[in-house]
Amino acid sequence: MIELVQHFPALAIGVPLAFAFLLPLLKKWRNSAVIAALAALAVTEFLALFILQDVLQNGIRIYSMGAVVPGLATPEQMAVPVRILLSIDAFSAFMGAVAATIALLAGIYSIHFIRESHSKYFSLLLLMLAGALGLVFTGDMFNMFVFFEVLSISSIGLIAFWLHRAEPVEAGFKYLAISAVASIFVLFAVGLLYGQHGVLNIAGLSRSTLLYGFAFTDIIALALLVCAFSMKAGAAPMHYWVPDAYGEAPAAVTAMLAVASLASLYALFRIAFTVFGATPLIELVAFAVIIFGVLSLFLGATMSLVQKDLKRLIAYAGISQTGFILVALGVGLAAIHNTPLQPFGAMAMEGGVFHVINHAFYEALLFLCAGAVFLRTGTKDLNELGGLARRMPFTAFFFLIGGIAIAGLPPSSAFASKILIYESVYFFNPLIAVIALVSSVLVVVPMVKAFCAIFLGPEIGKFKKVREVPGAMLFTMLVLSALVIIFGLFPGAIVETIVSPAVNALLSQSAYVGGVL
Amino acid sequence: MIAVLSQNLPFVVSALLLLIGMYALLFKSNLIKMAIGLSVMGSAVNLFLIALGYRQDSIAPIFTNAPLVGAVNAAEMAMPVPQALTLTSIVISLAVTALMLSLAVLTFRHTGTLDAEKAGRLKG
Amino acid sequence: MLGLDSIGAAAWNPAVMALAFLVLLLLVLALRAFGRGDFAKDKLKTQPFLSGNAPTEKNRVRADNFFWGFFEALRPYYRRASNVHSGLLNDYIFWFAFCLALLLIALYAGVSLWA
Amino acid sequence: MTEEGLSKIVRTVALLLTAPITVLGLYIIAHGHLTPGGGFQGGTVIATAIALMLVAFGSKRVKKAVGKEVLSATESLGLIAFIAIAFLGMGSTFFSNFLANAGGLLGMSIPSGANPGTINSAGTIPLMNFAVGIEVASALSLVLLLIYFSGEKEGKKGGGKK
Repeated sequence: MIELVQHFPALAIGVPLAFAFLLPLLKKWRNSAVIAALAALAVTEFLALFILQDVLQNGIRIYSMGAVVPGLATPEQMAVPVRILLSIDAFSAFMGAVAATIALLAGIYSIHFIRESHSKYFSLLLLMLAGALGLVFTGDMFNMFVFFEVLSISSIGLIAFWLHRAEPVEAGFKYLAISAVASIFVLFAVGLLYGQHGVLNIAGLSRSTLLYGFAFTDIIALALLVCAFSMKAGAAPMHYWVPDAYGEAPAAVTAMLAVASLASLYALFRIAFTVFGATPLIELVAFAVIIFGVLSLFLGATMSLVQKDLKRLIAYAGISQTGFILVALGVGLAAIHNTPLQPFGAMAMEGGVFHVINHAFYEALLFLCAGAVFLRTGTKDLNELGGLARRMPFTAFFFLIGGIAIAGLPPSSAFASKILIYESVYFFNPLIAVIALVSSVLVVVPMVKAFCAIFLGPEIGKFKKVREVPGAMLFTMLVLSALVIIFGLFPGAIVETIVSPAVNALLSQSAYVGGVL
Repeated sequence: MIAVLSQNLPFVVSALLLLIGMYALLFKSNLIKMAIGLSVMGSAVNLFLIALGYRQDSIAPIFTNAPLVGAVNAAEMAMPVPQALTLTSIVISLAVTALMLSLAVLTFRHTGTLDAEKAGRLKG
Repeated sequence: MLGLDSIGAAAWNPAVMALAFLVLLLLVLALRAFGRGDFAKDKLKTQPFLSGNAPTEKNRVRADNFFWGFFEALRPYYRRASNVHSGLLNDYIFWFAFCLALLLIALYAGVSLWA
Repeated sequence: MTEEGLSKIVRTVALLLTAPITVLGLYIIAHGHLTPGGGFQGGTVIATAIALMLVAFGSKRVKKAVGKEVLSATESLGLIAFIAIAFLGMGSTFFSNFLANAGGLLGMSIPSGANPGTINSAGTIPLMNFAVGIEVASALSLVLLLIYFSGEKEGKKGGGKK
């Protein structure tokens, strides 16, 4: 068992990848394809949770692809790592666990939600999971680019899954162009960093900036990386693709797309904190990130109010929640060289990282509820819906929990993370805290609107025969609501066990370098 | 100025190619032209990476051509890593182009136009 | 274990909140108990009331009409914000290029001023 | 493009050229570890043979000769072979080159110094090259076929992952 544990990082990426390639062969046998896909998702979830537990106990785990021993980062006579390296610290393992959990739930939900070409759908879903896990587990800039691209391309296949309508195709095209532009600039930045520092390894780059500071090319590379990853994370004012893509993708895919955005955020902060954390350059980046965050908060919350399409409404509300994460981690980034502010920065980051997991859960929950409504009624238009609480009581209840969570009301988990953000950001700059608070209140409004429009009101004739969705779909929503409520009731325990280690992993650049090299 | 430009000609060209690609993406509303713009941008990055790995008077980075350890005046090799990056990037840009063209074809079939302004339905 | 460690600005303890919720619930139930038990059961007064008429399928508040006054007051802002989201890919790319240019200039200027 | 394809001269020459193109592709794949080239490049060359056939013979006959199902299956098989070889290295690590310098098939060690190299070396790399070659050849042919047919009915598939 001890030996196998060493291989878990590679297996967590390899298993979904292998099954993604296997599924097209099972096209003829629908049930076996679904079972194989769910088995792969479950195994990956187990691996990701095990890695999280292992990393929390034993510190950074590295895996050198193709080496004689998994832990061999730098071969003999070499000063820098030459192989592709997976390096998993607490923050990576945290993100990996979130991604695997959402993917498993999305997979279970999709059994009934997707009616045709199961093998293609699950193959792409597994590929997406492999991309997300690779993106968060990798310790190599170029490998990060490759997995970023795998994630994007498989997402496009899923966004444009329903080809018989024009809108998903348009959304897919937009998402494809956006992610291609982002990845081209990422690759440019990777080239610049390689030319400047001579290594592609994140820990190697980090050591190089610790020793020699930054150069002119680093400024360009950092600006390119920050902009590209912010755009893929859906930060305003580069958020316009988000409602388009989220609105048109199948519901379970949208939950995974939210995870993909969070993985982009991971990449952004991994680079900002771990590679350039020691340079004075980082404070300027922090201000840029905070500005992106404040804009996202405000634009997302206000634009969410006027949406007529249910999924676009949730997508806009989600943008404002991404703003919370950006603001919190941006404040942490700004406080990194400012000794009196450091405790507040660390606390803001705790709130931000806690909000990452909460955001993934309630955003997924809301999108899954929206998908349930869409499955039974065939429409996402809020003006046409109404009175569904009589027919779909469970979905209504879960939607209510999701709405409470996204609005940041107690007892949901988002309340705990948001209060951490408010009170620490208040010490950094009261105005930002006020904007965050106001936009959080504003998000209540679209949720009330959506809930009333879909579930309350008189019964509508054409929805008289609507039934509750199948048990498997309800089960996934139940799990997510339970997680949201449990995390809200025991926030202290969650923050202590998984969030604080992740924050410490982000903050201590030298520990990362020491752990990997 | 001229000397700097001529010494760094590949990088200048790659920046120009990048700008051309951006121009297509910013100002052309035809979906195929956008795909062309993205391809040009991908080529710009490839050129940049190849130029990055080049050393003057260097030999190809092949294992059996490597000079013996400790050889005097051994010719330096070009850096192999950027070339590997370029190959991967070419593969990825091929996949992106193929997907983009097929989505453009699908858009045309649904809406009867390749003009993004006329085909667009998602806004607001 | 239950509460979050606080830095003095606020605190959140789910146990206290749950207790407060229970107390409030008891208060509400107590207030309700003061009422008359025989008051208009199964009559119109227990049904939801909306603008004089019971809502029907034809005559109900649609999603567009929620918070009508709010949107009416903020109409200029919403008109502008909706126009910015034109749905054109060119504009999406433009915002990326715009942010990238600003960030490059800001970083370069900041570093130059620093040195 | 008419259904019958181009003229008889073009069709004959295309048919004649297909064999050398395929052989060249295989050569590029097989020598991937010694000379510039490898699985992706060789696979692309093989797929150009399909492109040539499409242009010369028109869509119907090519569709009859190489089915979509077959190409899709071989694509998956190539990818599975690739990842299976990676998993076989799990004795030491994922992607570990367990055949190199081990003697026997593909396990010859290469002498240092200037020499043309031997094809019987590099361990799992040639095998992976072949896996990638099969995958890319079928995926790219599939993409070409689908884009070519897209005027008729459904067609879209993300090909060429790596």
